[in-house]
Amino acid sequence: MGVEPATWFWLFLTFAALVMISGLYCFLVTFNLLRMLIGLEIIIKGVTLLIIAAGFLSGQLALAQAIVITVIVIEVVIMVVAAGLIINFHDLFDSLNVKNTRSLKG
Amino acid sequence: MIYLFIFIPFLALIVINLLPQGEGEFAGWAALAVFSAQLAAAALAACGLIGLGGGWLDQLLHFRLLSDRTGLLLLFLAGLVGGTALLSGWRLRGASRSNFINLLLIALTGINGLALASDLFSLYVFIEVVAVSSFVLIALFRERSGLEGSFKYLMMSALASVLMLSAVACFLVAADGMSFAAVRAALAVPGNYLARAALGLFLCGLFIKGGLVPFHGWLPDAYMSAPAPVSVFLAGIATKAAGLFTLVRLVRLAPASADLSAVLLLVGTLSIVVGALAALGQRDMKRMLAYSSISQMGYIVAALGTGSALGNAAALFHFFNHAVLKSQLFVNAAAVEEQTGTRDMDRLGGLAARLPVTGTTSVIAILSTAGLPPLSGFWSKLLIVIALWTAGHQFYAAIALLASGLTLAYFLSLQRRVFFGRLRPELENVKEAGAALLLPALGLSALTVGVGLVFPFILGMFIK
Amino acid sequence: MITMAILLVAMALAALWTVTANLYLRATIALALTSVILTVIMFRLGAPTAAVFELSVCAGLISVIFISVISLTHRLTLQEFLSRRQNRFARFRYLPPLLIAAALAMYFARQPLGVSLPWRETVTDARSVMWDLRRFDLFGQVMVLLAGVFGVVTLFRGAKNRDGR
Amino acid sequence: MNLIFLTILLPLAAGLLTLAVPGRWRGVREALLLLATLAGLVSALLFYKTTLTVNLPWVGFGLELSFRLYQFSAFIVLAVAVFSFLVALYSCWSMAGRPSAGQFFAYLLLTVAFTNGAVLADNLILFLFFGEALLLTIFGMIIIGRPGAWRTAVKAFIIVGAADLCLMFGVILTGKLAGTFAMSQINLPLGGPASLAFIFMMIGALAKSGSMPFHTWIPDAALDAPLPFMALLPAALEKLLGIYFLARLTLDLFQLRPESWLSTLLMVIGALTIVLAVMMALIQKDYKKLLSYHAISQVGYMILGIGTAVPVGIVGGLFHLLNNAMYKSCLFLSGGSVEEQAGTTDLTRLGGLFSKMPVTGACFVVAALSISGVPPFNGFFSKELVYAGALERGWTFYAAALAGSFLTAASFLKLGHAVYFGRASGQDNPVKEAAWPALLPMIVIAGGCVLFGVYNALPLHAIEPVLGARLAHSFAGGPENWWLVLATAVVIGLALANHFYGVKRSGKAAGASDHIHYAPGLAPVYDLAEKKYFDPYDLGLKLAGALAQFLYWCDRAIDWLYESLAVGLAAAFSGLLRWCHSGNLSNYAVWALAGAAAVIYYIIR
Repeated sequence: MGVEPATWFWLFLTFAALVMISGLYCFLVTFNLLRMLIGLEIIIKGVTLLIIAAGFLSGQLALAQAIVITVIVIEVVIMVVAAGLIINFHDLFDSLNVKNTRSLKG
Repeated sequence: MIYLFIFIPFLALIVINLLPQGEGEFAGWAALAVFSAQLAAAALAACGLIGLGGGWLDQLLHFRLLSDRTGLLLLFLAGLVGGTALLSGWRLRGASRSNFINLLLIALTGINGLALASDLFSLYVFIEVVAVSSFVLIALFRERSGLEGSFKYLMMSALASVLMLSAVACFLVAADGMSFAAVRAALAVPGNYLARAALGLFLCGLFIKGGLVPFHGWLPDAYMSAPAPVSVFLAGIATKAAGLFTLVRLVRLAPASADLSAVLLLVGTLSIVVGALAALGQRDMKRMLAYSSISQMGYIVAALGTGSALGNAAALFHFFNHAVLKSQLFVNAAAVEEQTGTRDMDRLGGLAARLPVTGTTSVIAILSTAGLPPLSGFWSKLLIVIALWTAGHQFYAAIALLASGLTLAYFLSLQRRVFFGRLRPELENVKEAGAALLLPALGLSALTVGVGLVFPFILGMFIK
Repeated sequence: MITMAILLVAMALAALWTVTANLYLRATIALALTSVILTVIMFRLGAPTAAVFELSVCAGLISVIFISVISLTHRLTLQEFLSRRQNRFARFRYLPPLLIAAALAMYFARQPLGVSLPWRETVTDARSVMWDLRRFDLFGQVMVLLAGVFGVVTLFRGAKNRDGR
Repeated sequence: MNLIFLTILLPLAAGLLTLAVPGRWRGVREALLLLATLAGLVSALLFYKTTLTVNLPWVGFGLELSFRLYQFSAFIVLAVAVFSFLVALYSCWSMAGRPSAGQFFAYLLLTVAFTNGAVLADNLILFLFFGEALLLTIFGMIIIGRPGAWRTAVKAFIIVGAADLCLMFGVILTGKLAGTFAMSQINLPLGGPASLAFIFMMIGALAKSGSMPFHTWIPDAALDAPLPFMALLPAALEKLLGIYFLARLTLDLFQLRPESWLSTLLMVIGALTIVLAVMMALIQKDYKKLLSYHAISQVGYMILGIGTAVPVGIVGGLFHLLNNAMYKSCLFLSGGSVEEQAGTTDLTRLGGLFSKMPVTGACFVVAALSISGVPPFNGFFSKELVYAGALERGWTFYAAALAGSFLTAASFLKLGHAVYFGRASGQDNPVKEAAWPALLPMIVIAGGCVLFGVYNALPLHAIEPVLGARLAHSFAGGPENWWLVLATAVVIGLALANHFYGVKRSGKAAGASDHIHYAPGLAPVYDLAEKKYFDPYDLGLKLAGALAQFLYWCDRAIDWLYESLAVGLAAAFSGLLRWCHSGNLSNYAVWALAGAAAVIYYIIR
C-alpha cells in the first residue's frame, strides 16, 4: 500500500479516538447501568482497533494479535462480572437507574 | 524455585476445589499453609538463605520471570496480608467461605505474577487478575453497599485498563516490544514523544488503580463497602500491589526527568493533603481509614518523585509500613464492627476497657503512622522528608511534614472516639474479639515494633 | 487505503449508532455490528487470529451476555421513563469539556511523533508468539478466567439464596 | 561490645524483659529494675572520666550510628544514672500493689535508655530518634495514671509531638546547611537559614525541657500521672536532656554570640518563664501542682543563663540544671510520701506533719531552702552565677530573675508552713513516717544539696571544661560580686516578711499568698489563668470570654492562628471535600480523565 506511514497512523488514531470518545460520552452521561456498560464496551473496541493498528504500523502484528486476544478474554470476564452486578442491582431495586449507586458518599 | 510462587497458590486452588469439601475447614487450613509458606519463602529468599534461580521448571516453562528484592518485598507482604485477611475471614460460613478462600488464592496468584513479571503487558494482565477477583470479593455478600462499591471500582478500573491499553498501543509503535528492557531503551531516546505519552497514559492508569487524587473517587466507596476481611486484603495489599508497586516498576524504567518527577510530586502531595483533610471529617471508621490510605499512598508517590536512591528506598519502606499498618487498622476495625455491630464512630467510645488488645494494638499502629520512634513509621516518614529535602523540593518536604500533623489529628480523633473516653451504656456487654482477629493484630504490632528497632540494619534490603 | 477509510467510517458510525440507540436490543445489535466491522478491519490488516477471536467472542459471546441481561432485567418503570424525559438534555452536560479535550488532542497531535515508523517486516505467526513469548500472559488469562468463574458462582446464585452474610 | 552500647542496651533489654515478666512475680520485676539502674550507675561512674567515640556505618546517606562520650555527655549520663536509680528505688515503694506497676517500670527503664541514647548521640538523626522516642514513654506513663488520664496524655502528645516536628525540620535544615549530620563536625555561624534552623531546633529543646509556651501539659500531668513520673521526667530527665541539647546548640552546633538577637530571644523566653510560671505556682493550693509550676519556672533560670552566651551565665545555667534536678526530684518525692501517708495533697487539709514525718520534713526543708536560694545550699550558688550573667546583659533580666526568686521563696514558705508546720486542720488521722526505700532517695538527694553547696568546686570543676577555651577562670568557691548576694538576702528577707503578713491577714498558712492572689488587678488575671484561658490547648474546647479574647490576642496570637484558624480551615476544607464526593460515578470518572489529560500534557510538553 503506497501511502505514507504517518498518514496511516493519523487515520487510525483519529477513528479510534472517535470511537472511544463516543463510548466515553455514553459512559459519562447515561442514567442506565446497562448503557454504561455498552459505552465501556465501545471504548474497548476503540482501544482494540488502536492496538491492531499499532501492530500493523510497527510490523509487530503477531505481538499485537497476542495482546488483542488476551485483552478480549479479559474484556469478556469483566463484562460477565459487571453483568452479574447489574442483575443483582436489578434484583434489589427493580430498576437499573444509576442513581441507585449513589448511597456511598461524603 | 521462583515458579513455585505462582504455581503453589494455583495448585492449592485446584486441590481445594477437587477434594470433597466436608466441613470446609480443610480449605481454610490449606490456604493458610499457602500464605505462611509464601511468607517464609520470601523472607528466606530476601535474606539470601534460599536461591531463586534455575531449576527444571525454568527449562520447561521459560516464563522470563524477574526476581529482585523489590519483587520479594511484594511477595512477602502478599503472604503476610493475605494470611491476615484469611484469618479475619475465618468466621465466614457456607458458600461465602469457599468463594472467599478461592478468590483470595486467585488474587494471591495475581499479586505474585505482578511481582515477577518482566514485561509491561504481563504486568497489565496480572493487574486485571487482582482487579477481577477484587470486584467479586467486594460484592461477596451481595448487599447494597458492596454491590455499589464493586460497581464503581469495576467501572473506574475499566477506564484505567483503557488508559493502560492505549499506552500499550503507543509502546508497540514507539518501542521494540513490551519487555521492560525494550521500554527502557525507548524511553531513553530523547525526543521520543510517543513513548513519553505512553508513559503518561500508563502512569494515569496506575494512578486510577492505586487511587491517587484526583483519580481516587472509587477508593473510599470500595474500601468502606467491602466485607471486613476483604477490606483488610484490599487496603493492605491488593490495590497497593496493582497501583503502587507497578508504579515503582514503571518509574524505574523511565530516565530521571524533571517533568515526570514534577507529576509524581504534585499527585503525591495532592493525595497527602486531600486524603488527610477528607479523613478529618469522617464518621465511619472504615471510610476514615480509606481516606488515610489515600494520604499515605501520597507519601509513597511523592518519595518516588524525588528519583533519588534514598527516595526509592523510602518509598519502598513506606510501602511496607503502610501495608502492615493499614491491614492492622482494618483488622482492628473488623474487630470493633464484629463486637459492637457498628462502625459509626459517634456511636462508639471507651472501648479500650472492653477490647484491651484491639485498643492497644490500634494505639501502636496509630503512633507508628504518626511517626514515633522506635516504631517503624518514624523511619519512613523521616526518610521521605529527608529525601524530598535533599532532592531540592523543600516546599513539598514542608507540606509532607505539616500534613503529618493532620495525620496525627485524624488518628487521635479516631482513637479518642472509638477507644478512649466514657463507655456507652449500650456497649457494656461488649467482649474482646476472637483469636482469629487478635492473633494477626498482635503479630502485625510486633512487626511494627520489631522492624522499627532493627530498621537501619535491614534498610539495605530496600535499596537494591 | 480507500477501502480501509470506508471501513473505519463505518465502524465509527456503528459506534455512534450504538450509543444513540433508544432500545437496548438495538444498541446490542449495533455493538455486534461494530465488532463485525472491526473484525473485517483486522482481517484486512493481516491479523486473522485476533479477528476470529473478536468475531466469536465479542460479536458473539458478549452480545449473548447483554441480551440475557436485558431479558432478565428489561422493564422500564414509569418513574424511570419520566426521569429520562426530564433529563433529556442532561446527557449533553459533558459535551463541552469533551469537545475541548478533543480539540486539544487534535492540536497536540500535530506535533512530531518522535519515532520513525519502521515498517519492520518481522511478522511471525501469532500462535508461536503467543506460545513462545507470551506464555506468562496465557497463565494470567487462565487466572482471569478462573476469577470470572468464581464471579459467576458468587454473583449469579439467584435472588433466593441471597444470604446476607 | 562497646561500653556506650551497654548504657543504652542494658536498660532497653531490662525494660522489655520487665514487660514480659508476669504480674505475679513482683519481686522479680523490682529486682530487675533496681539491678538495671544500679548497673547503669556503676557503669556511668566507671567511664566518667573517659572519652570514647563510636562510628559505625548505618543507614547510609549521611546517617551514621555514631556516639560520643566526652566530658559533657558523661556528666549528664552520670546524673541520669543517679536520678534514675533513686527514682527506681522510690517507685518500688510507691508503685507497690498498683496494677500498672509493671508497665511503669518498663517505661522507666526505656526512658533511661532513650535519654542515654539521646545524650550520647553524635548524629543529629540519631538524637532525633532517641529524643522523639521519649514521647512514647511520656504518653505511656501518663496514660497508666488515674482513669481519664488519656486526656492529659493526648495533650502532652500533641504539644511535644508538634515541637518534635519542628525539631525534625530544624535537624534536616541543619544537615542540609552543614552538609553533614555529625554533631561534632557542625559549627555554623548564625544568620539567614541558619537562624531559622537554630530557632526550630531551639523550639525542640525548649519543649523537651518544658519551658513556657510548651509547658501546659505538665501541671495536668502532676494530677493525672503516677507520682514518680513527675520526679523522673519533668523534674529531672527531661530537663537534663533538653537543657543539654540547648547548651550543645549554643555552644558547638551554632556560634551564638552575646550580641545576637537570638541570644536576647532566649533570655526573654527564660525571664518570662521564670516570672509567669512562678506567679502561677504561688497561688496553687495543691502540693503537686505547686511543685509542677516550679518545675517550669526553674527551667527559666537555665534558659536565661545559657541564653546570656557569656561564660558565667552558661556555667550558672548548667550548674542550676544539676541543682534543680536534685532539689526538684527531692521535693516531688516528699510530695509523693505525703500523699501516700496522709492521703491528700490539698494544702488546706494538711498541717503539722513535721513532727509525724520528721525525716521527710527535714529533707523538704533542705530542698526548699535550696530552691529559694538560701546560702550555703547549692541553689544559692547557681542562682548567683545566673544573676551575674544576666546582669552582664542588662538589668531588666536581672530584675526579672530576682522577682522570680522573691516569689519562689514566698511560695515555699507558704508550702512548708502549710504542710509541715502549723496545725492540722482536717481530721486527725494517725500519719506515720514513710518506709526506708522512700526515705533513702530523699536523704541522699538532700545530702547532695548540702554537699554541692558547701563544696561547689566538685560539680563546677566537672561543668567548666564544657566551655573549653572560652572559660577565663574558675567560678568555684564563693560568689564574686557581694552586692548581688546582698540583693538576694534582701529579697529573701522581703519574702519572709510578706509571708508573715499574708498569714496574719488570711489567718492560715495555706492562705499566705491570698493577698497577692486577690490583689486588685491581679485577681481577674489569675482567675482566667486558673480556668485555663491561657492554656492554648483547652482554649479551643471552651468558649472564651471577652477579656480572655483580649489577653489572648496580646499573648497568643500565634496559638490562635493554630487553634481556631487552622482547625476551622481544616473543617471547612473537609466539608468541601465531602461535598465533592457526591457518590456520582461520572464525576469521579471526569476527575480521573481531567487528571489524565493534565498529566499527559505535562509529560509530553
